[in-house]
Amino acid sequence: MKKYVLDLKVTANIKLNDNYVLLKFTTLNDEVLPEMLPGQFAEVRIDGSPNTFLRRPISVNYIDKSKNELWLLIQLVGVGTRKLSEKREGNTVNMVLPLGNTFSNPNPGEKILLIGGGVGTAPMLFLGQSLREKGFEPVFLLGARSSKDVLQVSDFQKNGEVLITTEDGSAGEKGYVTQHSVLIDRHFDRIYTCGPKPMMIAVAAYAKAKGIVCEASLENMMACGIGACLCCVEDTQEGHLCVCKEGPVFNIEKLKWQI
Amino acid sequence: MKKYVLDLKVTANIKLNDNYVLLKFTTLNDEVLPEMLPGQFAEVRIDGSPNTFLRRPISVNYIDKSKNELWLLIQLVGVGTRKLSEKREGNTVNMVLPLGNTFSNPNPGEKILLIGGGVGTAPMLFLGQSLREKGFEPVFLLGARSSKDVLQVSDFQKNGEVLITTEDGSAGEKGYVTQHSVLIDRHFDRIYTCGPKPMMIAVAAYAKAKGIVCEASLENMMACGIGACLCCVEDTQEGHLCVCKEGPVFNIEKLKWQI
Amino acid sequence: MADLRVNIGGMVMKNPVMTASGTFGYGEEFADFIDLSCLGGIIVKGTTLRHREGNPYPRMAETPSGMLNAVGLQNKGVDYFVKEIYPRIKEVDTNMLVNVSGSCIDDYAITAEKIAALEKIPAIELNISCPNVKEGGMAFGTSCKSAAAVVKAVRKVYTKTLIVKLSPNVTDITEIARSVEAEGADSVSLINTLLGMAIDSRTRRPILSTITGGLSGPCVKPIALRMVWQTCKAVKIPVIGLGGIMNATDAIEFLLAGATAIQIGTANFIDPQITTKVVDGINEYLDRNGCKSVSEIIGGLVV
Amino acid sequence: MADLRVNIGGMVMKNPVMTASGTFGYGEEFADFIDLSCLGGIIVKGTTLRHREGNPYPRMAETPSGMLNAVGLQNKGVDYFVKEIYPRIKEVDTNMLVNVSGSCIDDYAITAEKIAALEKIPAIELNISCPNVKEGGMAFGTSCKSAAAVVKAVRKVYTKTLIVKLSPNVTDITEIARSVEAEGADSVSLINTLLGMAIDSRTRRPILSTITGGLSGPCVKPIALRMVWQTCKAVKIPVIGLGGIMNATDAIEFLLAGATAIQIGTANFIDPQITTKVVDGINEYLDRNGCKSVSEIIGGLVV
Ligand SMILES: Cc1cc2nc3c(=O)[nH]c(=O)nc-3n(C[C@H](O)[C@H](O)[C@H](O)COP(=O)(O)OP(=O)(O)OC[C@H]3O[C@@H](n4cnc5c(N)ncnc54)[C@H](O)[C@@H]3O)c2cc1C
Ligand SMILES: Cc1cc2nc3c(=O)[nH]c(=O)nc-3n(C[C@H](O)[C@H](O)[C@H](O)COP(=O)(O)OP(=O)(O)OC[C@H]3O[C@@H](n4cnc5c(N)ncnc54)[C@H](O)[C@@H]3O)c2cc1C
Ligand SMILES: Cc1cc2nc3c(=O)[nH]c(=O)nc-3n(C[C@H](O)[C@H](O)[C@H](O)COP(=O)(O)O)c2cc1C
Ligand SMILES: Cc1cc2nc3c(=O)[nH]c(=O)nc-3n(C[C@H](O)[C@H](O)[C@H](O)COP(=O)(O)O)c2cc1C
Ligand code: FES
Ligand code: FES
Repeated sequence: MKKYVLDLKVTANIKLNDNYVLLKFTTLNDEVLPEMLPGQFAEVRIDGSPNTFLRRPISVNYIDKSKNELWLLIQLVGVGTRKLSEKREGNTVNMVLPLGNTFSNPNPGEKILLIGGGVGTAPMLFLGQSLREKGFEPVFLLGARSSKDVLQVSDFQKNGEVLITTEDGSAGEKGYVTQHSVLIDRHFDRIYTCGPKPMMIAVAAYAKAKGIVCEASLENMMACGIGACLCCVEDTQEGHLCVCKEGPVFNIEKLKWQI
Repeated sequence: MKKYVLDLKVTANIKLNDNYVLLKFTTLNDEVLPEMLPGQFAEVRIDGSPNTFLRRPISVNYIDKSKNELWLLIQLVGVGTRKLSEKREGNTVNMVLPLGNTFSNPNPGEKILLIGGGVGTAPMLFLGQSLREKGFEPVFLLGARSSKDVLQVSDFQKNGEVLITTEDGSAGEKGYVTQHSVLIDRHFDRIYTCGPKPMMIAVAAYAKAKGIVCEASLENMMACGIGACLCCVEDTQEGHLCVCKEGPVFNIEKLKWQI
Repeated sequence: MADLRVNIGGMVMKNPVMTASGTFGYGEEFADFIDLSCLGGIIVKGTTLRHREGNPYPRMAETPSGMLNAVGLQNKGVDYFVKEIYPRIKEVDTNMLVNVSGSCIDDYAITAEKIAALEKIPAIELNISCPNVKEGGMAFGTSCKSAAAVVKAVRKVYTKTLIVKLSPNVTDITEIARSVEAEGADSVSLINTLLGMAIDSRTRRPILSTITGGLSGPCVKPIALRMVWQTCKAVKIPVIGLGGIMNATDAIEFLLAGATAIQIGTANFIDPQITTKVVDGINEYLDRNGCKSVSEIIGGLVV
Repeated sequence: MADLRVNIGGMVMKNPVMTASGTFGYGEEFADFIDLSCLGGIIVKGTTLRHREGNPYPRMAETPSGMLNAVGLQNKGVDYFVKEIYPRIKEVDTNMLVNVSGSCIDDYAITAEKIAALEKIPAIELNISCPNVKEGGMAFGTSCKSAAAVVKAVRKVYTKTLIVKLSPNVTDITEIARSVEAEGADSVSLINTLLGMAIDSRTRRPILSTITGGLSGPCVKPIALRMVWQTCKAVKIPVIGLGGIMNATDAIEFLLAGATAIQIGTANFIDPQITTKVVDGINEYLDRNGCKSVSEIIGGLVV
């Protein structure tokens, strides 16, 4: 897929809570946004932030084709994401996109579970929409600290059933995603996951034990985002692979996680 | 005079033309602004500008005591001044002030000419106001490229007679300040000047030839602004002196200019 | 449009803008963003005799106006390069150079010899300055004797343009430059990365798996510029300048300091189109200043 | 409130935060902004035997995340210091140190001897690493032999705490550190500035009157941190770390790397209150991490 360096214009800045902002972007001259796939990401340049020298990788959260809009869900963790979250309607942001691979296509009829934790729910929305369009009925399992951190629920609900766990029990079941009863009660053929590494490892261990196909989307530190610097590598059965190019999505069988 | 590190709040951002912005500031909690003297300056921190590591020295343009306002006149020359000029009402800017010395007190009854060129007119307004308050009748001679670069004329006029030269003749007399007829037609006892170095050297040469007391305000590159780093020195009869501490105002007799 | 051509030890380039090894992949990664044939040269990833997996993750830390890397020469080895990669890139209409590294002198020589056989590779850049590998690498570039020994061995088997990339982690880089010049190097390129370190105060651990790594980006530019200027005065062979070049103005500063060509590294990560922008920027500068050829500004610093 | 006290070769400091020579004047310049007695120590401007006018203007260039300076040790000489400045600053309730420079070994020794006589100066810092003077300065700090010779001569006449400030412009800073330790230095401080250069492409001239100058500020922090870490492993005497410290987190990184104390230089220009903020920040970090004393984190890097 062809990659672009683009200035995109903010069309909306929606504060979801103290730690999360949803930014919507469109093109400057009404050209159609480049085609993007679920799991892919953008390398976003953060201007006006002396301590943010490198671009920041941010997943495609959603593509609203009808409005020609790209959504990015931003968790405010440091200076870069904070600066980005200050962008207002009309501001432009420079991005390199679309980057990385995508999730594999499920086989017809498969029951699919999408597990997202924290900001790792971001790519799950786009993936869920895409699966829905292809005729699947994805189930979403979203994990968060507490109810206020469960984001974009109504958007998820448009694309499938939504299950929730929170660490404090303030929404859905109490505990971690891997403790949700659905994992005991129901059968899935395929799991896609994105979230904090310990969560993904637990999900992978569950999938492996049950013999379920499982793909995880990794978030290694990146410099270039395009496979040129070899900084973002993950150790795999095939050696060091670039998360930015051969990933971010990997079948867990390929990874060397201790599961 | 005690120096302060202060966050000041922008109360107005007035675009004077494509190259100049007038910023007005007040304190955050209605405390009275520190006392400042004509010729003194502030070291202004420029946030959100990766290429502006050091503070930028900016002269006190005017103190509006009735409104508790500090005015800074900014010429947009590089990234730092441009970033500063983007500050809007309500934004805060961090400054170290007041820094440097001041112009000497004239003797009673002296005829005083204030010559400013380019952004060097900035300190002349505050100086003129202060002289006026002390009962003098300062004459202002302002030099600029063309009429649109002649700034704050009505403010100057409140404090004395205003004469103008422009390089293209679009306002006042055509030519450089040192070619203005007033220098031939009238007698002055004292000249204060600030502007581009070649202009100040020409003014100094004129003053010296005529035996007129003359003080010039220099604009050497600064790192600290408080006499700690010794980066901003000017070669003088007393050796290398700091423009930020022993200056910025020097009697031309003290300087080693070739005049 | 000024004449931008320069000559590095017999290798003619359309313009003085090259890409720095390890920051531009094999060029292919940037083909979506720029027309590769507009570049003076592309220096591909550090290549070693044998396959190397490089260092464990994490390999990167962001620093004020720069970054540390500890990639450690991950590459599939020279044979893989010859068989798989060379055929893919050999038709790119620019100078394709290979950056050669080794953990002993023989490795350097054998690798160089294998690349000498590739028709469309007009030059190699000997990396005697990689701070991210345990044996060899930077060790060769920090003493005149070992630097000279590597170059001597490679010079015997490699007759095309031989560029030697110098380490800035030395007391006097001009000494090393002179010693490789004496062994027949056609050019020196500098600087490689400066050895640095980053610590996470929260975890109390080094950020890089290797503890230390190589610093690059605009933070090192003042040091690079100084070393290029010193080296240009010390040797007669052309010098290729790099280290922190982010735009055409930076590139012009290196040319003024005496560099015949320049390389762009880390800046490719910030703007994947920066290389061609720098070519355009140099051209505009020359036009604006009434220069007919880039040679008019090379070494043109007024001191 | 943790115990912040540290001991540098017999000199006890309230806390590990000192100011770097040449960036803090004689302390007086900052008295309006902070309470000087809250600092662990103040190192005043580089002092030489005789009055020096320093280098011509321009002496400063801004660089990405840093600056170059070429002040060249402007000062009125040690006798002026003893007569005029010492009486003014001797009552400040902190350790007042003098940074001593010279253009030959005798100059160092005579200057040190004169300062030894001042009761309220508990230590000197020998600057064998100034890149901005024609003779002496950095030259002494770039070879083990000359570094050792200076320290030997000064050690003979100076019995109080002797700190030696090292140059980063060397292949192996640990060698130099070991050689001055062997001559009886009580501590080493590092790093001084890195030699750099800046060019104005418009005028085609160097920006500094001296062409090259010393680089400081956050851009050099990764290099400084690496050198401090290496040196702490190489010597037994306490190491004072500096180079690019802008906030408490940076300072803590140096302590974790093994520095017993730290100095703040260029950051004073950006925020004249930074030194006391760093003291507070270190204290908060220790409290947050349940440390009773700063000694618990010195050298606490987990590798
Ligand atoms: C493929 C991918 C997709 C991502 N998608 C999203 C997303 O949709 N929404 C979102 O909010 N975040 C996403 N992230 C994480 C996001 O990139 C980091 O949170 C961001 O870079 C932190 O920058 P900062 O300046 O705010 O924080 P910093 O203060 O720089 O760092 C805070 C922490 O963020 C991480 N981080 C910093 N720099 C990078 C980098 N260059 N690459 C990777 N991680 C880094 C580190 O763990 C660091 O400790 C994604 C990361 C990757 C690799
Ligand atoms: C005492 C004094 C009073 C001043 N008063 C005013 C004023 O009232 N209004 C105003 O607009 N400007 C004033 N200046 C000039 C102003 O400081 C510079 O224009 C500004 O620093 C440029 O910053 P920049 O980032 O926009 O440009 P840059 O791109 O950094 O530099 C452009 C040019 O500005 C000058 N400059 C850059 N940095 C400094 C520095 N640290 N110190 C001095 N000069 C520098 C240099 O000549 C440089 O070539 C004053 C300078 C001094 C020393
Ligand atoms: C991620 C990364 C990988 C690098 N790999 C190599 C390499 O394989 N061989 C080499 O000679 N230099 C390598 N370098 C050094 C660069 O080629 C260059 O010398 C250095 O980064 C300074 O230039 P810059 O500041 O423009 O990046 C690498 C640099 C980076 C940042
Ligand atoms: C303007 C300036 C003047 C300096 N003068 C001296 C000096 O006289 N003696 C000395 O040993 N170091 C001097 N230094 C070096 C600093 O003390 C310090 O080693 C260096 O700046 C690195 O620390 P920093 O990055 O915190 O500034 C000077 C640095 C600057 C920026
Ligand atoms: S971030 Fe550069 S290769 Fe992945
Ligand atoms: S700017 Fe530091 S002494 Fe004047």
